[in-house]
Amino acid sequence: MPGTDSPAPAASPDMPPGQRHPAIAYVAGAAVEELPTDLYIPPNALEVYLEAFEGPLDLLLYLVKRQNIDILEINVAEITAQYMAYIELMRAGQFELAAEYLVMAAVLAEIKSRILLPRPEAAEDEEEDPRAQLIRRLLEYERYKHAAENLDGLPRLNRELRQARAEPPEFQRIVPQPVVELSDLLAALARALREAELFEHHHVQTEPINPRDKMTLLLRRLDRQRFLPLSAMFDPREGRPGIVATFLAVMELTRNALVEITQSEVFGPIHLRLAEAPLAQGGAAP
Amino acid sequence: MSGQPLKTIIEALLLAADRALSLDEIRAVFDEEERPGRDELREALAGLGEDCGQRGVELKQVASGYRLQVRRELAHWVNRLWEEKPPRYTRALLETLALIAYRQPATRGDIEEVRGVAVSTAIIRTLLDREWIRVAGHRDTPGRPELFVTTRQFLDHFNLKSLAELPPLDEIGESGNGLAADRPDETIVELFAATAAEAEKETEAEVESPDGRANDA
Amino acid sequence: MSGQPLKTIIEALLLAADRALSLDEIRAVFDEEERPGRDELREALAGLGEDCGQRGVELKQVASGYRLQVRRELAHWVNRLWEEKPPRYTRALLETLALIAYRQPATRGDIEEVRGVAVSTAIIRTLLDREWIRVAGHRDTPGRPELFVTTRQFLDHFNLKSLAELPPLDEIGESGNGLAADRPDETIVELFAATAAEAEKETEAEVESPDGRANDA
Repeated sequence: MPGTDSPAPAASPDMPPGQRHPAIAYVAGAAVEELPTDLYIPPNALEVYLEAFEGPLDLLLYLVKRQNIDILEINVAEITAQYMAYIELMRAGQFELAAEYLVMAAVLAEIKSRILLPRPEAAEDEEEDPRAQLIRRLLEYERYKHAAENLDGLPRLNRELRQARAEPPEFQRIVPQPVVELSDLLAALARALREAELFEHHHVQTEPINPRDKMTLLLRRLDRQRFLPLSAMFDPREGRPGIVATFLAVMELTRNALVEITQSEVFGPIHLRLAEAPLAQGGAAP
Repeated sequence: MSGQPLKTIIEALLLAADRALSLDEIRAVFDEEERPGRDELREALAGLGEDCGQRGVELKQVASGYRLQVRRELAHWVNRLWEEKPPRYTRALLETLALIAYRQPATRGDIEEVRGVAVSTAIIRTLLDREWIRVAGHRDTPGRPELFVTTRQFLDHFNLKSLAELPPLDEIGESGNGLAADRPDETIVELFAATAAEAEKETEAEVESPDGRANDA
Repeated sequence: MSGQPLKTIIEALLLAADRALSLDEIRAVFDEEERPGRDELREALAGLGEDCGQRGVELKQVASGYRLQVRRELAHWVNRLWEEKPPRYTRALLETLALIAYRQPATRGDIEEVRGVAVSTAIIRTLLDREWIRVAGHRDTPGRPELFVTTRQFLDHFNLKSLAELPPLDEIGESGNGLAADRPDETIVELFAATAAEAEKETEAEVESPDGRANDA
């Protein structure tokens, strides 16, 4: 198996000294004489215990570290057995939490099975060591686990550091006056004049426009379209008298609660619509 | 845990606390075995107060204890931190102002005729408050409407020496529109400049202009 | 209105503001005719920083500008002023934050891939609420997942001037198998710092900031 030729790590510090039992297992060439005692967790404590882990990778990392072996030398069989023991215990309790752990167990089992299967020499080079991917993930996770610890170690506002502040002097509210540029003023004038011009140019003599007729017309349009911008009500060809008449008509309809005026935002377009329940008032029927 | 001068610890406490701290509150943060006596503390506070000499803050004893506060002499700059953004004038206000500037003297009716909508009282109020326009008299027509003209403050704000410096109308807007390309009628302007100067002298007696400049265009 | 040393004014501003101030925010409080240049200001700030030497506070430059803060050596005493302990964050939150900080822009999927567990919505919510992260856009993959980046507030809170000041990531594996220890990719970081600055300006434009000034460090 690749990787087994690296130097054997020191024996687990968890192992009680002086006790010499026949080895029950060999991990990376070193004899393990006793099951690490920290691996057994009473089932009722497991739920709490697992919550201390940030996920299956975290647990796996813990198990690997507990064995005190180089992460690059994971004995997948050993680890899988330990891992499965955890899952076994967990299944009784929290299945939801178990899901991600089960996926990892499946990954471990797959790796284990692939290691057990004899492989032709030729395939060795092409196929990646089945453990490599797992090891990469573990290493990657470990990096960010450390990064999180480092982040937590940074001095932080309201923990090690406090914003220094002193009582400010008596506050006087200063509201500056709006600043207007001459160009703003000229633009406004140009706009006003342009709009005025629109009126002036169509100074055609028309029949006097009757607000009553306008009201009928407006209601008919609103009945058809329900919701119209106010601007659509004005007909520039009618000039100012027409606009005034339309405006009066809108006001009259609103006063009679036949039409509602809405504006969704300040300076936004103004819309008209038929009132929800038009009152049966004379002359309003389309 | 010690090794920090008492004065330094006190300074840190006062700058972190955001309120005045009493002697007892200060003493309470020390472990029992290093807790300073009240006299020792007062001495350290006096030392801190002296240190502040050239600094932006001063130590002040108020009813509830001691606090560090920004010196009053620095209020000018500090208050600027909270200065509000200048509000913006509405399009309607600017149009009204522009029409008064070019058509003065103008009544509300004159402005409404061009803009096609009523001129709100709020706009006229704002322009009067800002001292950009003033009432120069009343037109001799029914209702005797007020005649508005612009003021010297208006010219100052727009950095103009006189109304004659306003760009001629035909240069305004892309549509060299049909309205007579004119500057405000010079004779009327002069007429009003004369009465305006007088009126403004009166105004100055009442309302000190913000920058105190009193020169004539 | 002058006659106060620049250093003193700056100290007063930083202590009154109760937050970090950018160079431009500091400059904005001066009247135009006495407004210091950026270099002059930096020099005065350096002087202020030196003055702090023996004092309870230090001058620190963080992402949004300069601030005066109580030295961490004094936290032992200062924290006693508050009953409640400073908040502790869970490992899950810190790991999520670390992944976003070092890998930004990162999606939930990116984080889950490394951590091997689902990222809880509560954690993302907390980080967004604290304004330590924000959504910078969407990745152009199925589902268009949100791309998270860290904010200036995150840097401020963790006492950092820029992402480049984050502690470097570990070498991958003790046996150093190829992957170089790296900080977050600087180009990406810069790119996002730029868009972040813009986005923050936009936010300021939409939500009128209380002081109304767009600040740049």
